[in-house]
Amino acid sequence: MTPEQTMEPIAVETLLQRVQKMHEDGYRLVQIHATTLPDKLEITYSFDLDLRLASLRLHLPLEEPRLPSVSTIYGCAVLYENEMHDLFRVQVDGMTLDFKGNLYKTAVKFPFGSTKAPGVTCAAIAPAPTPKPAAGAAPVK
Amino acid sequence: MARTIIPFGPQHPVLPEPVHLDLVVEDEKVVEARPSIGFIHRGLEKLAEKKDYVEFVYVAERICGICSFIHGQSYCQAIETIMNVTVPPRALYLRTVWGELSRIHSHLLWLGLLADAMGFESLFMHSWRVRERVLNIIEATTGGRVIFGSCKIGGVRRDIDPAMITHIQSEMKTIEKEMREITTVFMNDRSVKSRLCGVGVLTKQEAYELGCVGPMLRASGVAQDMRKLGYAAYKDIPVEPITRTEGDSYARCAVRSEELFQSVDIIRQALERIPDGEIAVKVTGNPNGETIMRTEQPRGEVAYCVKATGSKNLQRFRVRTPTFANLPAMLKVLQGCDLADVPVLVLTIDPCISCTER
Amino acid sequence: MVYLLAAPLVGGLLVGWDRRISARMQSRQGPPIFQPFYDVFKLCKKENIVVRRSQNYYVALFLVFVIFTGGLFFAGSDLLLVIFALTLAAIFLVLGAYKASSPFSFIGAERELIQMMAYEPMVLLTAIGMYMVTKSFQVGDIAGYHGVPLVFLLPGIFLGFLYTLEIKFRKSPFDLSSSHHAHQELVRGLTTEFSGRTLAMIEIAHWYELVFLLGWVYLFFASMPILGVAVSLLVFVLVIFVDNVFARLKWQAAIRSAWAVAAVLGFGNILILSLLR
Amino acid sequence: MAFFQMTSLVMKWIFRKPVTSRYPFEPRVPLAGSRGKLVFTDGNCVYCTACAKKCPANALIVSRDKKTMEIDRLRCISCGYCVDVCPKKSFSLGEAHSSPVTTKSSELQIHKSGNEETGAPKAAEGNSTSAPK
Repeated sequence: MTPEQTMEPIAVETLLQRVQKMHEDGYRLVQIHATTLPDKLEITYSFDLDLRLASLRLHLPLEEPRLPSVSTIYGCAVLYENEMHDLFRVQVDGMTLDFKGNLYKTAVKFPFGSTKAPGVTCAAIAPAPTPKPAAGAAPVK
Repeated sequence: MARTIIPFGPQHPVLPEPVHLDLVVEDEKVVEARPSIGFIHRGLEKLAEKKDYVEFVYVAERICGICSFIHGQSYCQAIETIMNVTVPPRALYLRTVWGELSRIHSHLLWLGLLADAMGFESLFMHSWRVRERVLNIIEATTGGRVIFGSCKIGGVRRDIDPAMITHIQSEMKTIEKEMREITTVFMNDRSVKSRLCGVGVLTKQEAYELGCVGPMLRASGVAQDMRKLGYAAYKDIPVEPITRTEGDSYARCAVRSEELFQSVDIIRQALERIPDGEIAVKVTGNPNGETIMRTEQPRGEVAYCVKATGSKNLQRFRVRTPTFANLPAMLKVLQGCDLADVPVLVLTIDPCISCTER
Repeated sequence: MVYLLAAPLVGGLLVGWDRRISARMQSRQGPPIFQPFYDVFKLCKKENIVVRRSQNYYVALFLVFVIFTGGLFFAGSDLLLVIFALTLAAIFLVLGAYKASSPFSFIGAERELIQMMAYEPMVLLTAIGMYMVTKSFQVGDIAGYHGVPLVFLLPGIFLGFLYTLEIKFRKSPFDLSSSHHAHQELVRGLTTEFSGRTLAMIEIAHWYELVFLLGWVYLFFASMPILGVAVSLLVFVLVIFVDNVFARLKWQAAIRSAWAVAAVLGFGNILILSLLR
Repeated sequence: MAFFQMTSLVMKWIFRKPVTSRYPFEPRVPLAGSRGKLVFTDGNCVYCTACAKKCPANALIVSRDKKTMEIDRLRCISCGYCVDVCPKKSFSLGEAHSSPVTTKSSELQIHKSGNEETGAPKAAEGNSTSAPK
């Protein structure tokens, strides 16, 4: 249905390099998103060139996830990076426009974030993390 | 005049939805626009962990009140891709018809709002009068005026009978004629042109770099349209992206005006060639896998990243809406514009803030 | 004085018709004819929220001076004095808006000043044109003038005056300082910060202004009274029509076009008139 | 002239019948097939709670023991999913929409078994505990 969709695992260290390469090849940044897995955080960068979707994927630890910002390469990345910070507690270093956690006004700080991270009171108020897929089913039944 | 900060929003009569801009103005020239969004973050992505994947179609549709159908469609397509469901062709055609109807109603809504933003009240009313005809078709065929609720995983929930098809075809003629009257004014009237031409210019390079999508990108000369991916019935009905090269507000208005007629054409072709048969297949089991589904909304490309792990709840449901991608461009064009141009510029990206914040 | 009592009634009814006709042009039903009166009564009952108390004082002065302007005009006194009183009234409204110290009304006030600059030359040229024909600045004399209606000698001035009417009525191409339906980047510009009874006073002042300005249109046809009244009403419909076929202009375009009109139509007319004499 | 492009449209409509209606006096007639107010017919219902489990908006509260069905009108999104899933076809969607209310207290309607519809207003607290049993 969808033509080529590639997904390539990369390491955090090579991120900037790879994104720079994408930029030089003329790719457009489609989106950046994060997913909380049971043991790690999964970050996906998707790029598009002539309807071909190429994604880069890297993994971060759940505790104090840190990323270099790609906003110097793709200016529009700031919104995605701020979003990742606000919802997943990912510390993104060197954003060209840092909302400092004020992009989204959520009732719960870092709703998708790990509660394992030290500090901040959110550990007390945040809902249980969602590593177990079964957790979501609980309220229904 | 010294620098003044004009608060623009979150509740402002020009803005259809809450977004806040601090406009730093110097003698009616905007020097800088500082945005803050997030007033209506509803946590719909988080909700995916609570609702099972079948009933989540209704939540996905409610991400946006205007492009609702295409949200539902994209979500269904994503799940269908993961689960390898083959949707019956009739359902694909029906989805195309409804998708294009929602494009027409969204673009007419936008044209009206644009007219209102430049103080052209009667044009606004007339645009919405024509939109009402489209909404009536939508209500008669799906039961809802803006939230269609007619898409489901594996197909569609309602069929359109032959009598209705004839009715839509004749209505389309009237709608096309009335739309022509309105778009002529948008395209030719001098007072409208004086508000749109040369306002908020984005070059091809800038638009691409800033990650614009949809009419925004096409108005700057990049022929990009996700319908070319060939989902739904677009594999049988080819779509040529409508582009302009000026990259200003007028070009964006022109792209959307022409897309209205393109959509009418697509609907007509789809209704002529609609195959008979089932409208849905039964879907059993739970999805397991991951996909990024992209479709073309009235506002541009939407990206659905869906990841499922074999349970009935999705592990991650992420939507990148077109407005989210267009926001950086909006901030860019706001710099150095006149205060009077701000409403027009905010509207030319066709902002849908509720979508953006989900 | 008939004017003082009848003007708000006539003005309010005209505004009611305005909303009705506009609505029909926009394929809508529109509100009842008496809606402007209902609005004003409702406003009077509302709580009056003010930023500074002195802004109400300026608005009251605005109303008083608008009434005074109309009074002078219909009493047949000096046209120049009428123009000065009108300007003074407008200045009070601007001062009131400045006083409110909200960025919206502040910029609205600035735009209002620009608009005044835009229409003032044409208004003065109108008075001069009328003087050149009738040899008098007295409204009474102009109204009692028995030659050919002024409009035949002053066609340019008449058209130019219609242009200023669009600005004075705050209708579509020129509703930049304060639009009728608060759908503007400045919310409602000049009048954003006025509420309750104060806003009602502004509305009433507009009714007085409306009648007074249409009275001035009548002056162009003073020697043919029935035609004069008919044309005044026609002008009113024309203004509504223009309101419905134009987008709002920016202030640069507004002042440029208004001065161009004043220079070409107004000044040109006077020049030709003086050459003919 | 490129000005006055709107003239023909405006002039045409000034003599036509307006398309809007005098709303509160002439209510809108919904089109056939419109998804309006959810109607519950009590006859066959076995209180299996399938509808409540599936409801995307958690607008239905069914009690298997007490044999009650509550519909939270303000939560119901008229999607018709319950109509699809009900094994006994106890639900249908009316064409007219539920009428506007001014208070939240009247939003819950209780249908008890035995075909008596009490419709008694229930306190709004019921909202927070809307998760079905």
